Amino acid sequence: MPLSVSHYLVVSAILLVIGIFGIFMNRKNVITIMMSIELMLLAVNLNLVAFSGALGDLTGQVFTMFVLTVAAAEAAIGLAIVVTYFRNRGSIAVEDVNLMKG
Amino acid sequence: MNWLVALPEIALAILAMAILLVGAFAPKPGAFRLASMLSLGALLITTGLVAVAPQGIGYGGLFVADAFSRFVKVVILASAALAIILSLDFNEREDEMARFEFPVLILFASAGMLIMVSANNLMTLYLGLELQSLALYVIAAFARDTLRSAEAGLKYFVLGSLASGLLLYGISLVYGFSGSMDFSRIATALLAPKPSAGLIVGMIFVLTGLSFKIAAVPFHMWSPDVYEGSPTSVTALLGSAPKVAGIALLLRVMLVPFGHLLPQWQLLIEIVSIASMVLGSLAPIMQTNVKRLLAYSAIGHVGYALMGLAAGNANGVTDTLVYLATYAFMALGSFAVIIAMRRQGRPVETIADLSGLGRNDGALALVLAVFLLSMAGLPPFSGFFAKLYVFLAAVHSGLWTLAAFGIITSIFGLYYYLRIVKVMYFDAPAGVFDHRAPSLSFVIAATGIVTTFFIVVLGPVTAAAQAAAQALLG
Amino acid sequence: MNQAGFPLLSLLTFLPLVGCLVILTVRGDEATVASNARWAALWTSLIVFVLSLVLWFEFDRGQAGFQFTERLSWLPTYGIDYRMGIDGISVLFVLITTALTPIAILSSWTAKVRVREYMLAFLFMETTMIGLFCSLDFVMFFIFFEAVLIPMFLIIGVWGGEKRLYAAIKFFLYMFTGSMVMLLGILALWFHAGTTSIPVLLQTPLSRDMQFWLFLAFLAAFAVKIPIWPVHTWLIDAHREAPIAGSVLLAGVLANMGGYGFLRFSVPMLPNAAEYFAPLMFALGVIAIIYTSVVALVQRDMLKLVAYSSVGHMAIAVVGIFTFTVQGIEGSLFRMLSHGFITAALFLCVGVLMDRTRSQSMDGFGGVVHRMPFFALLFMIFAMGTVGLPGTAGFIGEILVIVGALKVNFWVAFLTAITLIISAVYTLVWYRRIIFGALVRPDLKALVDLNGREMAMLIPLVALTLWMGLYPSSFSVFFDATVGAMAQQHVAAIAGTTHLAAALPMAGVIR
Amino acid sequence: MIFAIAVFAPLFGSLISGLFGRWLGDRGAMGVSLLFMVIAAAAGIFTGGQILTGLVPASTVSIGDWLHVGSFQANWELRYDSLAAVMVVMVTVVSTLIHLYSVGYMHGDRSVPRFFAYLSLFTFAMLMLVTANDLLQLFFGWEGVGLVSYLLIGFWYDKPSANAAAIKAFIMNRVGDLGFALGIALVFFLFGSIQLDTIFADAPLHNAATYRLFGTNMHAYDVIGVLLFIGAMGKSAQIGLHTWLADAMEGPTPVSALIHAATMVTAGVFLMARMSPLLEYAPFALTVVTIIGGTTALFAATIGCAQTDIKRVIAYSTCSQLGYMFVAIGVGAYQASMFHLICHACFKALLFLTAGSVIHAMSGEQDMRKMGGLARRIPYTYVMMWIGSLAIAGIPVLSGFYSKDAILDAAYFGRGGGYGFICGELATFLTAFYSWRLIFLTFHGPSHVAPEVEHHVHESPLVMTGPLAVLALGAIFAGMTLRYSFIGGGQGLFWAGSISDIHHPNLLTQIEHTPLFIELLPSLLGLLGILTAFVMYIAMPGLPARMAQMFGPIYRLFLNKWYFDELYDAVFVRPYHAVARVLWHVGDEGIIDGIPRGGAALVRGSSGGVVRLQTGSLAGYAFVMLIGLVVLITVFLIFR
Amino acid sequence: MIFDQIFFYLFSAVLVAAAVMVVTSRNPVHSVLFLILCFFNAAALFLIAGAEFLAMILLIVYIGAVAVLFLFVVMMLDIDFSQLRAGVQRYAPIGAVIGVILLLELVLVVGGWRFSASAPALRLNPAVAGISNTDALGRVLYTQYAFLFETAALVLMVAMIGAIVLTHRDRRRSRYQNIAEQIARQPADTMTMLDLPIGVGVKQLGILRPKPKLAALPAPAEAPVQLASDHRVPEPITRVEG
Repeated sequence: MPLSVSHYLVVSAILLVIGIFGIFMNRKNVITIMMSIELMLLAVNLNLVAFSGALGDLTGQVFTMFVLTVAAAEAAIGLAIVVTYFRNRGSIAVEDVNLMKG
Repeated sequence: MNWLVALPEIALAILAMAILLVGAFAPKPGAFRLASMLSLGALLITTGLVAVAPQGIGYGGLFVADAFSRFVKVVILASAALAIILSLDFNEREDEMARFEFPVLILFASAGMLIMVSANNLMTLYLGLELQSLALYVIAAFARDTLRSAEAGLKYFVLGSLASGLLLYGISLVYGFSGSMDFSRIATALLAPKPSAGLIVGMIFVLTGLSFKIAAVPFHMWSPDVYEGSPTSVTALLGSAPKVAGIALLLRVMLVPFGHLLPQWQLLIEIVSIASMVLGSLAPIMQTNVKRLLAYSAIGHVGYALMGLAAGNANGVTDTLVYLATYAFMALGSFAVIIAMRRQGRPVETIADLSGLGRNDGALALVLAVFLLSMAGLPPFSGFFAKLYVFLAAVHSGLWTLAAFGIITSIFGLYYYLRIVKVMYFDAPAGVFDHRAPSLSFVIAATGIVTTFFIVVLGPVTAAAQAAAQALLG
Repeated sequence: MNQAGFPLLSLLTFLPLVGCLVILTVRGDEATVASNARWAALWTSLIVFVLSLVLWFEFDRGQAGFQFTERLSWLPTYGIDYRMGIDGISVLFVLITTALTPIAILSSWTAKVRVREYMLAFLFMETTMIGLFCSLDFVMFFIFFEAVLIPMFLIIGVWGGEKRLYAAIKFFLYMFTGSMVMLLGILALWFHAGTTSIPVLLQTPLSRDMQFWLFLAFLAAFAVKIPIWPVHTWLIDAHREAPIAGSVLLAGVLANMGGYGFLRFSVPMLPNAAEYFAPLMFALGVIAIIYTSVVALVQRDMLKLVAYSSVGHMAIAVVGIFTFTVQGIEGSLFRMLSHGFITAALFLCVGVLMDRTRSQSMDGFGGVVHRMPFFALLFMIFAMGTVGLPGTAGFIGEILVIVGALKVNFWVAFLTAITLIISAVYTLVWYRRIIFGALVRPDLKALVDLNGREMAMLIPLVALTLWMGLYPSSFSVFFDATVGAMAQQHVAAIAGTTHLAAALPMAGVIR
Repeated sequence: MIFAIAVFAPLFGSLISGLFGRWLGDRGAMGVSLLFMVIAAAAGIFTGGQILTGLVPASTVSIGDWLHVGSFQANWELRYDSLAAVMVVMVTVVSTLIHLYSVGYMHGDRSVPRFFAYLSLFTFAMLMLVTANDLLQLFFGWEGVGLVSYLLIGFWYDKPSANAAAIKAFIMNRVGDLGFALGIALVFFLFGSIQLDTIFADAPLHNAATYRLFGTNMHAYDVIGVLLFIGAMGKSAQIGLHTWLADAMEGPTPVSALIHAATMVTAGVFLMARMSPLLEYAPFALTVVTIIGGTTALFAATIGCAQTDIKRVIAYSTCSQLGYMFVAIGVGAYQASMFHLICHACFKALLFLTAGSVIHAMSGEQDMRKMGGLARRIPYTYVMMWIGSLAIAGIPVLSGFYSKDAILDAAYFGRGGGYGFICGELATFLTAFYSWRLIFLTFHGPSHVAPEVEHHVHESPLVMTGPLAVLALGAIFAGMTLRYSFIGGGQGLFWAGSISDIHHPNLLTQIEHTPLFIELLPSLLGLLGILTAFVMYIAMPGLPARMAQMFGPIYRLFLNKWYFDELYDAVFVRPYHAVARVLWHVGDEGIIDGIPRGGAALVRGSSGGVVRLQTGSLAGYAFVMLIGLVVLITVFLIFR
Repeated sequence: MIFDQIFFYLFSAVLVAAAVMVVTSRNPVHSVLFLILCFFNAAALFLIAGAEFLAMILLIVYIGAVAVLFLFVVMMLDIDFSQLRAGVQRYAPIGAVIGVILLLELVLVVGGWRFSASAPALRLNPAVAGISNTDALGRVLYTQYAFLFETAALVLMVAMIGAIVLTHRDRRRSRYQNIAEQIARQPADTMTMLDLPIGVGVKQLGILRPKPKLAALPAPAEAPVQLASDHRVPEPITRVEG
């Protein structure tokens, strides 16, 4: 079986689903959730790169650049928020983040 | 290269950075106020530029400025300006809030929104969206020493990132299956007799991501918590400008690149719209916190606004735009009233705190009543016309179910709006609120006047919205 | 331009708002504000009334079309314009509104709490009420139709009785539900015709299916407004809790809005559906007539009793409308108008008693005539009006509706005519309990007869009651032409679709 | 014009004494009312004389517009023909006499002006009724007399029983009015007009018309006839709708005389006579009229035999006499009916006023068992009572003899009159019986008068006795003087077409040739009745009690008025209240309010459910988003 | 090329396994390390797909900065690992089902990818033969995508501001002197003169501290509105005369 773009797509789909799982099944801490998000973004990048290669179009790779940039910014802000939260709450356990509900 | 089309965005970004510098070097106590004032000026300038900047497609098709984006931008900028005015007094009274970064972040967020609504490419869309979102994540958590604000920021961020991830995944699929990220090229690709499933699934992912940003059911879960937890001046912003931008973006994305897929996504939008309306009419009934109640009600309003999108034609776009314009002011106004709810220096935000407001502060109660009744869709207030329009759009497109749900949920909605009116006017007074700052009174009065006398400008606004819709759909 | 030479209807509609502005500018201590607000409101409403008399004199009575029309472009692409105009059906409703508002304001003269806001509410309401009857655009109509809820809601909720909140919210929710459904219908019409101009819509043919749904949509709003059984309970609570002046307008004008809606929209625009649903309307109307009149008998609360009677009376109007005969429709117009001031007057009478005794329960009442003979006389005239005694306004409507109904079906006429009996039952029993009998309650011994203000409220209504009873032609000339044209149009429209008419259980004369 | 004066003078009298009575004072109000009544009577007699003697042709006096709705047109117009003239004369004259009588009778009452206002207003309403030129105006007068009778019966509003009676009268009348109103509607449906002239003129045209009712096609005129007759039954207290009449005796006695003898109750008869051109085409309706009339005549008479209240006896006698009149109508002898109506007006007014005089003498006592032996104390009254009773019993040469005879003869000859004839003859016997029972109990035998009343017993003043004398003259001579004009050879000229007898043209001629036995039978029965009464109450005073014991059930049946009140109470009144409560509490408060209440609870419940989903948990929120995504994709994959 | 396939499967397998470990390992530090492993493998996959520049970026920038930032924060927050709850949410089974459905749907859909017929015409930046990947990217990034490039810069700017706003604090805890303030201080700011009757205890007069007027006094310019426990406002001295 020759290596096709579908291979990448399937791997990236698996990665995406793992990432999503990591977000909603996780009971541990918020940072793990953020890592799951990184996994999702990785899946996206994999997709984009694969498509870019398959289509022979650079746009995908350019976009991957931007995605990486934004992901970095996102990580920075996310971690800053987590730090802020931790300072207030003294915990970053996922289940403790439920002051507001209803 | 027609770089002038993005003049307002460029100007806004540069001004924002300039203000950042000014703020950093200005003496501490007055920095916030100074930065805010300058930000208002920046927004004013940007609004002027929006009006005069040339229209057209620029940056190799990445960016488009047209009547549609102009209409939405004006609303966004006005909302942002009002939000900054609202924050003037509020932030100074709250701990740690009166920092000059606040207005600057709002400017950046606004810039992001402007880019969003001018996006003509999925990449522009994403970057604009992220610029907006990241700034908003930060200001949601701006009151960093309060747990509620931090939690709001955290929730907003985590779920927002998830949504961004889904959006991105969708973009990647769309790119892969169509071969381009350019809106018009995608549209061309979709002319093919049978669009591939991957493209449509990609579109659904995109839809999901954008639905999150506008808090449409079932991607709304963050919004009540974030609205409640954020400082109210932030909530006011969250409830107005980003919603407008998000829905406008959704309009453009669904109708321009995916316009040919209308039969495919109409049902989905209907589902989302109905679910939003239903939730927005049911959930607030049990709320005690006004901010939270308004958050739920905002979800409902998104549902109504989406009716216009579901219609999928120029009429629908017009009607949605009018809806957005009216809603932004109602929402800002009602949050302004909540900001005015302050006793002995502490903000209060339960419905019970409004009790007897009609007697203590007739004007405030009157204006809030106007907002609530307007949101409920009662003439002669602006909300009525907005609802009328979107219902009409739905009916025009034969979406009777949608219109019927709109009607039913309006009725439920009235119930909880009335409950607040009841509390304000008929319950025993619960104590006088602190004196309001003039800036706050200004916002309340301005939004109140717009909401009450919208009927007067209905004609011109409708005409502008129609022009915008024409521009969008060609 | 219209007969008046200036935009009279707009002036009538928005003049009360000017009064509002005047009241808003009043400054001073509470007593001054209250007094000034009262006088300003009274004068405003009187000026509006005097101005509205132009309609009485200038209205071209022989003409069936719309008159005094005004038109301004508003939302041209949506087919919505600012259009005002009246025809034979609406002109008298405008007049009764302008006539009742000063009376309502007079009747709330003794209000103590937040007088300024109270008066504002009345004037705002006058604007919406007049606007509603003058609108020739469906959207404008709807705006006024809805906007009237706000002042009424406040009037009930702020100045009402003990359970005012429940009543106010119930009122609002019922009304709103109905009108939202109607909104759907309006949208459909709009979609279909591309305009909301009522004169145009009246000429727009609609398919039978469309008519069917539209009828139901309009029914939802108008039935609640009128109100028709079984959506009448809000009215009972509203009347029970509303201040008297609120009840006066509720009964005198708001209820008429529903009937006006039927006459303006349901019947002429949807002839086939109206014909199709006529049996349903008859059934509901007849049930309402009998049901509410029966229930009225056992009420101990005077306001509730009048409220129930009001429902019964309006149901007669409903029956009349759906006979589609000249007699039936004119009868229901008479019924609505007379109900407007007779029921209003009965509320005022109850109000007079409540002012003096602070009680709205009949228990222990009796022998009022000993102390208030003149009041008893006026009250008797109104009671007889509500009973439908010939010579009073109430009779004209009743007999015409019966005549019209008999053309359609004997049993409808028969069951409608039962109102002759049962309305007499509760009215007379009530009258006896309050006015006649021995004076038992000690607090009643100090009653004094009507004062000047109360006379000024009631005597015009007495005059109207008798005038309309003895010389109804002076009223019917206004709508004769319009109703005649409407009935003819209906017949013509139905003739096109005979298969529908054949389905009707007609009891007819075969010659 | 003068005719209009006759009609409207009482109205002015009423308004003046009613509205300005406070300033006029009792005497002023009396004077004004009386003055206007005299004017009315004079005008009535004058114009009546003109029209009845044929000096002036029948015409109408137009007053103004009333109601114009399409072809449904009613004007304020006075119809000025023989039938109307007869009634106008009778009403104005009797009413004037009663006004006069009331001056004495009501002397010292608390609200005299109001009383006279009512009395005059009543007269006006009655006059409007009889002079109506269209059915709606007739209905106006019809309801007007109903209203005023309500006011007059409840005149003493402190008395609960008076109030109850007043309401009962009004409601019962309204039941009849329901029929009348429907009748008007049907007439309009059929003729396209409610003008009497049009109806009468077109009556032959629509004879074939049928009206679908109860699943069959009925003769439309019959339906109309029956409906109008239902109206007449209410007004004229025919069986079924009669119960109000006896209770109406709660009002002051002059009221009883005016309303329940001379005028209001005869409105039904008048209506039937007025509609004769139509009824002539409605044989079935006429049969119904006969049957109801005959039944009432007998039925009311039986009740009259057992009553103890002096006025109630007379009231039931009125009821019974009205039955006679309807029998006459039913067989087509409208003229005879009108004849009896006039005669009856005289002697029944006389009887009532006499009874009033007795009551006056007895300081308000009405129970005959507490009277007795009054003949010597109030001889004048006693004589008057005799005259009245002789007249009602149909003793020859008095007016009742002629009129009742005419009716019974007509029933004997008329189509379908057999039942009426039998009932009428039996009732004749009973009439005489109860009349003399009354006389004997009141004026003869030992006195049962309460001691404290005893020394007050006195003859009434002249203002009261004067009218009695006039009425007595009428009771004696009306029959013989009017017979020729009303039913005799002069009737054709007299009625001048205002009464139609197309289908019974020869009936009145036939009456002239009645067999002797039939001719004399009523008088004989009357004498027998008197004799029986004599035997029972004078000769063998113990007999009534024994008979009452022997025929217990029947006696109780009569005494309790055939249990009609109880029946109505059980069938209508109490269920009505019960249904009202059920509808109120179960219907309105339970079901109708319950549905929205339940809906609200449901909404609130679902709101709680929705809110419970909002757990506050980040992971949960993400999960919901995921579900949303999967749902959307699945929906797309399934429905695309 | 069989090598491509072998390496693809190898790296993919490690990638997926590491990803699973990222979300399942109890210790966040381990998670971060597995994340880094993920990135390495992904970079390898990028290479296989021909995106050399991006692979390098991923390695250098992403792992070097972002992943390390994660690690840094994890360590900084000083999380008590024993407190961390392992395991999964209550709705795990149904969650798993839904996740699997999503996966199946995605696989179903993406598996059907084929080269869109219209795609070649739609390409914005067709890969040019003979130019290295890095070169090609560089040619478009600063020209065609300059606008987006600047926007991305704005995003980073916001991230920077945001991070500072949220976490940076003035060293308020250290005490420092404000000489100007000290000089400008007036007796009236801190003292009230009371005229008290003789022989009455201050307790009865109710003027014992805490003085109710304290809150109403003008706060010193630099003092935060809310009184921090460690930031002491000089207590006013009450002089009692007589």
